Amino acid sequence: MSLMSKPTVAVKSVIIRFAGDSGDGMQLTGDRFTMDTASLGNDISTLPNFPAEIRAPQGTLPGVSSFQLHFADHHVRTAGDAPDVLVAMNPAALKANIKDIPRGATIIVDKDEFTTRNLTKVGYQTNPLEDGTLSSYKIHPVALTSMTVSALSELPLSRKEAERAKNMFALGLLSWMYHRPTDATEAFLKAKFAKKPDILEANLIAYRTGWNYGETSEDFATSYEVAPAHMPPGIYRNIGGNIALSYGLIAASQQSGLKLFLGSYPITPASDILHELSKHKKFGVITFQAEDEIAAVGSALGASYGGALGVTTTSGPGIALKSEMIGLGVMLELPLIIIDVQRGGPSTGLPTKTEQADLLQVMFGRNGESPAAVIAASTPSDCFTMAMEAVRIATTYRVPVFLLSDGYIANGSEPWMIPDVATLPKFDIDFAKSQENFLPYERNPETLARPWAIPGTAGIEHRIGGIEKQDKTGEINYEPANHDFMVRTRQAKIDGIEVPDIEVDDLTGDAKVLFLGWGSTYGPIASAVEELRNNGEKIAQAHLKYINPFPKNLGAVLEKYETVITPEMNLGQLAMLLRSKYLKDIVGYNMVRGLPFTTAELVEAAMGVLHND
Amino acid sequence: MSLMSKPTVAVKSVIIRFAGDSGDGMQLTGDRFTMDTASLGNDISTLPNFPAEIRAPQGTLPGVSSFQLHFADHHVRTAGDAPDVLVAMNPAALKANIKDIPRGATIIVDKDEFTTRNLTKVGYQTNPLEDGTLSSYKIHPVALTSMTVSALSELPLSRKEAERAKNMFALGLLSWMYHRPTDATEAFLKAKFAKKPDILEANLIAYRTGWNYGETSEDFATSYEVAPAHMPPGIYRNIGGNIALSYGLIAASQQSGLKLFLGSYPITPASDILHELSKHKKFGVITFQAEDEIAAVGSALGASYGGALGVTTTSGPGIALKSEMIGLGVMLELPLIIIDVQRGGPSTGLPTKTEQADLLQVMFGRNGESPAAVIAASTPSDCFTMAMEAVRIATTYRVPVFLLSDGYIANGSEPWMIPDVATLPKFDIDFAKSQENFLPYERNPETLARPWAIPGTAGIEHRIGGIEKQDKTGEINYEPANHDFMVRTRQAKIDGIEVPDIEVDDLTGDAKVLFLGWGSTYGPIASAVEELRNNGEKIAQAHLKYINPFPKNLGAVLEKYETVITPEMNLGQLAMLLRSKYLKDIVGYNMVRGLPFTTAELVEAAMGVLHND
Amino acid sequence: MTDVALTKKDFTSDQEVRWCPGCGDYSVLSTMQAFLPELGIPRENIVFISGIGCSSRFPYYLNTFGMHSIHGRAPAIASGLAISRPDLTVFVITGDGDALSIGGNHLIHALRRNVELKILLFNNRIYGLTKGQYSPASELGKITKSTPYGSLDTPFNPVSLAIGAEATFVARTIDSDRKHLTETLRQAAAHKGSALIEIYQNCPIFNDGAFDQVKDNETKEGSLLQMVHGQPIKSSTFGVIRDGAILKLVELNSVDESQLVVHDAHDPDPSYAFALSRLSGSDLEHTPIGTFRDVIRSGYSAMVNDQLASVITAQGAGDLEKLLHSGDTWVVN
Amino acid sequence: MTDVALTKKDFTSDQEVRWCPGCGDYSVLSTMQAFLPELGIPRENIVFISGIGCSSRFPYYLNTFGMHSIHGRAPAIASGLAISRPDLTVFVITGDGDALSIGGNHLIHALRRNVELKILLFNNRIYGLTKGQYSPASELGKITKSTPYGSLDTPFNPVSLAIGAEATFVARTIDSDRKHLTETLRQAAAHKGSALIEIYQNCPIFNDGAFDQVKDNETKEGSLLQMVHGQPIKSSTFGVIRDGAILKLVELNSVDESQLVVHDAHDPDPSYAFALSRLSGSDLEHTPIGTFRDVIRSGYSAMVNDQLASVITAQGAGDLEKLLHSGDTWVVN
Ligand SMILES: Cc1ncc(C[n+]2csc(CCOP(=O)(O)OP(=O)(O)O)c2C)c(N)n1
Ligand SMILES: Cc1ncc(C[n+]2csc(CCOP(=O)(O)OP(=O)(O)O)c2C)c(N)n1
Ligand code: SF4
Ligand code: SF4
Ligand SMILES: [Mg+2]
Ligand SMILES: [Mg+2]
Repeated sequence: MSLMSKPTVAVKSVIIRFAGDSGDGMQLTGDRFTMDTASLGNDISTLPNFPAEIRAPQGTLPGVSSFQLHFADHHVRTAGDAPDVLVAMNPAALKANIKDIPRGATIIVDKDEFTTRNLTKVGYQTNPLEDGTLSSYKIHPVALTSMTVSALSELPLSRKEAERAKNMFALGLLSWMYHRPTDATEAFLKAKFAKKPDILEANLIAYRTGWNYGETSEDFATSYEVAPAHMPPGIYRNIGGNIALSYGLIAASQQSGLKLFLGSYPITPASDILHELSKHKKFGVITFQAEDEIAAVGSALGASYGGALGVTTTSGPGIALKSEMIGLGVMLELPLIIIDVQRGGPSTGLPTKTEQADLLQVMFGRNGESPAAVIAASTPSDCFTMAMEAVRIATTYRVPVFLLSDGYIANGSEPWMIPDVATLPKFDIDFAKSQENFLPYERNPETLARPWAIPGTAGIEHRIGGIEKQDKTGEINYEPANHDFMVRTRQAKIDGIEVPDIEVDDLTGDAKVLFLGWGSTYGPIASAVEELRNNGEKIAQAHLKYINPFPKNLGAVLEKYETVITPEMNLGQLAMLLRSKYLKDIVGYNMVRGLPFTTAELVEAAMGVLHND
Repeated sequence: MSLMSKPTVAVKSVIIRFAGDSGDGMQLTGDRFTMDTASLGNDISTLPNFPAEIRAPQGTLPGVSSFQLHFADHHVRTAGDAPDVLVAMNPAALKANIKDIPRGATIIVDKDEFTTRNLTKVGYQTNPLEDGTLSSYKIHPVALTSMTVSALSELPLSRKEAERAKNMFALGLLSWMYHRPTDATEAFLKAKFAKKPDILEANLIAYRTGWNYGETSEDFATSYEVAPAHMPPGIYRNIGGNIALSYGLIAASQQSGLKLFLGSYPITPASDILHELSKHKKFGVITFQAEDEIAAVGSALGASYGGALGVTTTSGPGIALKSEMIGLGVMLELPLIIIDVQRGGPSTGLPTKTEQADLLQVMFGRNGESPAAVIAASTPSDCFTMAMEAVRIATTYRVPVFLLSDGYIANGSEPWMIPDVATLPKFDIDFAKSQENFLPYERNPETLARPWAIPGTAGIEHRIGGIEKQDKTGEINYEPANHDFMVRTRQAKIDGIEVPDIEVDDLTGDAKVLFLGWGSTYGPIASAVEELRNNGEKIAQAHLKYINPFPKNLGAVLEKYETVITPEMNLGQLAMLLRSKYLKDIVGYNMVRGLPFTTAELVEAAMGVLHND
Repeated sequence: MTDVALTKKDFTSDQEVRWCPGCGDYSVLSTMQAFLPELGIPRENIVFISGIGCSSRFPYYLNTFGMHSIHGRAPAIASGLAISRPDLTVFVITGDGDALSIGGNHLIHALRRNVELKILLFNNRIYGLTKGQYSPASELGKITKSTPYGSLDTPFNPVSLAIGAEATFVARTIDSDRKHLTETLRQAAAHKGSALIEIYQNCPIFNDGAFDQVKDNETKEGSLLQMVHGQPIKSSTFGVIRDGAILKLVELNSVDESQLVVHDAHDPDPSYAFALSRLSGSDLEHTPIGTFRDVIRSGYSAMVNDQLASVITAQGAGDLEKLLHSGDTWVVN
Repeated sequence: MTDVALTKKDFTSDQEVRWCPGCGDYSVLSTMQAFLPELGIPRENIVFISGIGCSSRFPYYLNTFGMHSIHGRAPAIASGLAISRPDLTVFVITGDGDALSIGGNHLIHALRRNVELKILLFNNRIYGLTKGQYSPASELGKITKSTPYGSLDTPFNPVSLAIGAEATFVARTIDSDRKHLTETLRQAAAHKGSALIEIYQNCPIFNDGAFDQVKDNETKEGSLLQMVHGQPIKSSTFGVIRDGAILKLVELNSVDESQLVVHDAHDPDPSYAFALSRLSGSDLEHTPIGTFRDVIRSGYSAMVNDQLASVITAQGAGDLEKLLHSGDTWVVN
């Protein structure tokens, strides 16, 4: 598969969306295309879009699953607004996605699936492949199913089994179109189906047939090339947010010498962290699937008390349930890491969709004055860094730390330059030593941390609990002045956490408008800033990764700009914190659609502000 | 008991604190004195101070229980900062309270209890009655125990039983001192001990002996008179916050025709609402002591769904547990009343002490954008009014409503002019009727309320749940635009709740400083304002009873004043909401001591602002 | 009451059913839809309350009142409804994760109180909705997404747990056996207090074949120990005899039928039903099926409402005026 | 290990004990303090974790590690500790409200998993700390602050509930019987998995005399059915015989002692222990006392740590470098 007989066009970036039924293997197809693309040195960003959490009947709109991939010869920040190519495995996939596809784009469909029955299922009165409604697209109806089946006719497979390989046909075709190398995917298939030789054979044949079809069919006249992006030298891999987060926790465990204990209860979109960590027993990682979220965080707190790195992972409804126990963590002043992979709310909400609306919950969702540290990851690979940061803060200050992620970065992926393990921060953990007259609430004067005094250490036996404690001794104390002092001390401890200053990207130094984001809005904002600058606009960008406490320079940064726009996938939660603290009128740009922002809408929003619409 | 042979002095107001061991019956003594005082027409405010929630050993400092009562010939707002009289039943009571007693005050002690053993128990090296440390007080050592016991020597009682009546001796003595009528207390005792004639006899004799002792002993030279206060005409009773709240709920149930269903789990200081409501079965009130707080609010929501007035009562830790279920209430858009009698936090905190630190929790402690109404009672009797307001809002708008109370107003009491039942608001409840094409999420255009569509109504069978719902139909819907619309609609519904404007008390109309409080700070603030004005200062006062949404005129009110001081028993939670919403620099005055503010400290705080210290 | 008898169609809502192809939930749904008319209860007086999980989508598909609540809490919500509305018939729909993991406490409390709820526990021994983690009903050693090296948790036996929690009605049935399921629903509906029905339900996606032992034609007859009140308890090959305080299995051909235990679902001592519940292990080779226990104890909602009524009878209905004026009052003129 | 043997004093903390005079918690505390030295475990390796309630103040008074956590959650916290620190001996202290009401779910899950926790359930059949509401262990009809007209909730039998939840060790003892309590603690400590000990505890303030039937000299001998492994189960007047799948009480003088059930705490079938648990009613007239069940099943923490160890043995310890580089990687120069 090397001889190229058709013309090749160089392009700078491509956005492809694979869409099909939940059973069509679109996530796998997308993943493989991503891997093959990454290894070519393109920069990439991906975004899967799962259907609602329950499997919908085949061929229906709610059953459509898709995977979008943006790759380019330059730095990309998001999976892109508007696909250049849509691969639609059935009428439902076409119908569900067509509104996002700009005129002129390429659409490849499995024409075998456009039967009257399937069309009716999704409400197409006529066949869109024939009725002219798609005339403004480059439409390629391919007999994907039948070609796959006939290519596999020699194999001892049922028709159903044969049909299953059609996603590999599609992948082969796209690989040809974009000159992707094929060996990694072939190796992947060989490993995956090592124990099922027939299925392996079927997938390989389908993959190659798809490739050959591109090469030979007259329907595909051109193939495209995307040059490698300029990326800092290093070893790269593609990584999704939940995996990066899991790796960050394992790394922190290794770098601190603390046993990693995950107490968790499954919930979308956080479950994959539990799944991932449960694989890594050889790192001494203990994963405990508790009976509920309360027990999950309770077991993590118990493990922390015993000197492990106690972590709990969940999403919004789980945070609500954990809040009383986290309050105990605040009172006990033990390290505790709470990971909230946010999803659409309120209540059960939109479990498979993304949102940023748990910020105020993690800030304030506990009784009494109950401060905790809050940090947020901004991209999939940043989850690695921020997981380590969460551990640094929790173990240094002996506090509960919330690390916010969301469905977008949890499931999205991007290339990640694998850090050199030798350069990762080391965490020195100092457990309290055996001593006389031990005071469990005597504080480190710099960090205000109390000793981490774990069972098994002779001579420092002591009792702690959720009732207000006397300064230093930790004994139960109801004195008014002591309570006031302790409330303020717990607050001061959080306020005093050292976090890096926020960096402002203000190219010319004289922008009047600042885009200030947090969490997963990083990609769309950066993308919009790039586009605005390309259009000659002056705009600065800063991204908050530390929310409680805020970076020390934040007030000065806000003051410097006439207007601060804060896009959030909520009704203005960070804006509220900023307004209250800095009395600065923040311009919110808020959408709560379960989807990340598009570059285009942020550009438009900024233009409105820049030109005073 | 009428002939007065000793001089009588008229005073304008008196503050008495009864203090003794938890077993000494100080709360009862205080209550009785309060009742007898109320019936004389004085204005009153009371404040019990319970020891920590577990019974401490007899005679120790943590075991001291006290009851403070402020009565006057004018309007009083708090139980007073500095007692004129301390009744101390033992050394522990003396030691625990002496720091609050101003020089020159009267101290009555049971000298029989000042034994070496009891003194040592609380760390007195020498007997304070003898070592001169109390020389700046008017000290009355009375042989309370022995005189009580000898007065009862004829009765067939054990010494222990006889001793128990000593609180009645003390009450009798104080009744004499302040010319309180005795018949109501005698009647009370007769009812209480109807089935125990010996105990009744003992109490009556002790009471009368105490009275006679005052009349005859040379130690007590003067008695005092406090003229009735000028209060609006009407029938009055003394009422505590938890009782007023319970009555408010029963009244709302009666006025709406809705069955009152309380789902609750015991927790200090909210349990008394459960206890009170469980007595009123004849009003058709159902009280359900659930297995935990989640089930408590869940059962209330289930009852609401069925067309009852679903209420749940708790304190801070319980709110934390209920938060996920309240989020479901937000999504289901059903009436639900959540009463939070706040106590010291975080975590278990200071269960028997007061605090206002759950405000941000009730505002934000749920996943996603999950707005609910929040209102707060300001005094014990205001709990009645605000309970009815909670019901008005919940049933009109079909939303969860938080009603905030706290330990201070829950346990404190004040005279209450009993409202004429005929003048209480009536609530017209309109359940959805049988109809075709029923749409469970079609909204009332004015209130944005959806129909309250209860089972049992033919033809409107429908399904609801915690997943995002399609506008109007209420069916599951994952559409981005629909979600954004629904999120904003739920917010708009809360924002649109009609609440009365906030009233400003600005005597001269030209004050520059506004005291803005919420909840139980009302009394101390009003008292401070009165004192400041008496000192010739200009200061305005306003009190927020509606917090989400804020009254419409609040922004204008804040703008009018140069400085707004907001005293809160937290680290500035309301201040944060105000700052964020109105971008106005609120001056917080914050103490988190588990105690209400004193008038004096608020006066001082205001003076600092008024005179720019 | 409606005049015309209702049909299955009347109980079918207009919502498209969204379970995976082959999911056992379909047949339970269809059996329920077919069974409901038999109750003779108007649709509007029937309420289905579910938690979260695949099975908890059930209420959407029934044209009655319904609430799809939050994970594990359906029994609590349903209790509030049933207590305040004794006129309604309230079903709870729950899964093995929903009922036994996060919702375990509400379940056992509803059972001990004997709240008038008909609780259908769809036991597929897996978390379906969250895509395949083990549940408290999963077998020891099970390999799932969250236990790639095998689970270490001894599962609950839902029947034993319920009986330990003072349940008055506990039964077990199978998704695909419409007849048995219908009969079980019938008995549960006739029961006056809480009724817990464990339904073995196949999840073809994440735990396919979990119940093949009791479903496959070759093995089912030999595995299912039929419990019919008044009949000896036996499968096609094994029977149940008494042995001390416990019950034991014996091969049928080794004993005379008269030695077999004759099922008494109404035995007041729950020890009997408990012993029956222990005959089955995770492997299902001997699985009692039918109603373990069905005894009479006052329903909670009935008691609550009787108590209210008796207080009102004794004291008269409450008078708000009087209440507000209770205790010491005084007049200011 | 310390060289010098520890004494009761070594296990007594400097905190003033704060229960009401006459509270049953005192004698349990003092018995525990006296018992702990016997374990031969250094103080620092013993941890007491409690919930909230009067009894949950227990840890403050022991000079070991201790945590007074939040209401109902002690078993969850203790599970995390025990699993991550198998070297520790972990006790859980809880009340009938703490363990059976709000904490019911954590309790039953800890038991089914068989986490190595020694759980002391102080059953005073009342909420002490919150001043006298009924609990899930209170008798039907009980008049309390929250049930002025009498409670309507059937109580749990904590022993039945635990056995229904797959508990491997369940015992019952009495606050005031130091000897029996000590012996029970001894057996629980020797047990390898979860051990639940129900302790009848008098609350003189809010539920005084609740256990007089089994404490008063006139009635106790006749009421307490002593369960001693290998001995016939009987009180001074009654004995236990088998009757079908259940156990029954008979007057001693009506049967020959040889007909009495000889106690077998190690019976693998929990039906036997369950049947024993049903002999007592709320009235305590016939109350089995001692260890109902004590069977061997691998402890959870042991299994978790064995699994870790075996993976490490098989695969070698994890290499972070390798992990980060796993999967497809590429090089940019
Ligand atoms: C508070 C909360 N925690 C976790 C979840 C995620 N979740 C949804 S369903 C479910 C378990 C489903 O298992 P089961 O009850 O057995 O139902 P099934 O899907 O198998 O029918 C979980 C963990 C949630 N929705 N809410
Ligand atoms: C979340 C929460 N809910 C309620 C409470 C109040 N509370 C404290 S202890 C208790 C019950 C105590 O009863 P029990 O467990 O039987 O212990 P006892 O005091 O009788 O020893 C309750 C309801 C609390 N502290 N936290
Ligand atoms: S995942 Fe399993 S239980 Fe859920 S719908 Fe699919 S087959 Fe049914
Ligand atoms: S209230 Fe009861 S249980 Fe609590 S300390 Fe007092 S006597 Fe003991
Ligand atoms: Mg399941
Ligand atoms: Mg108790």
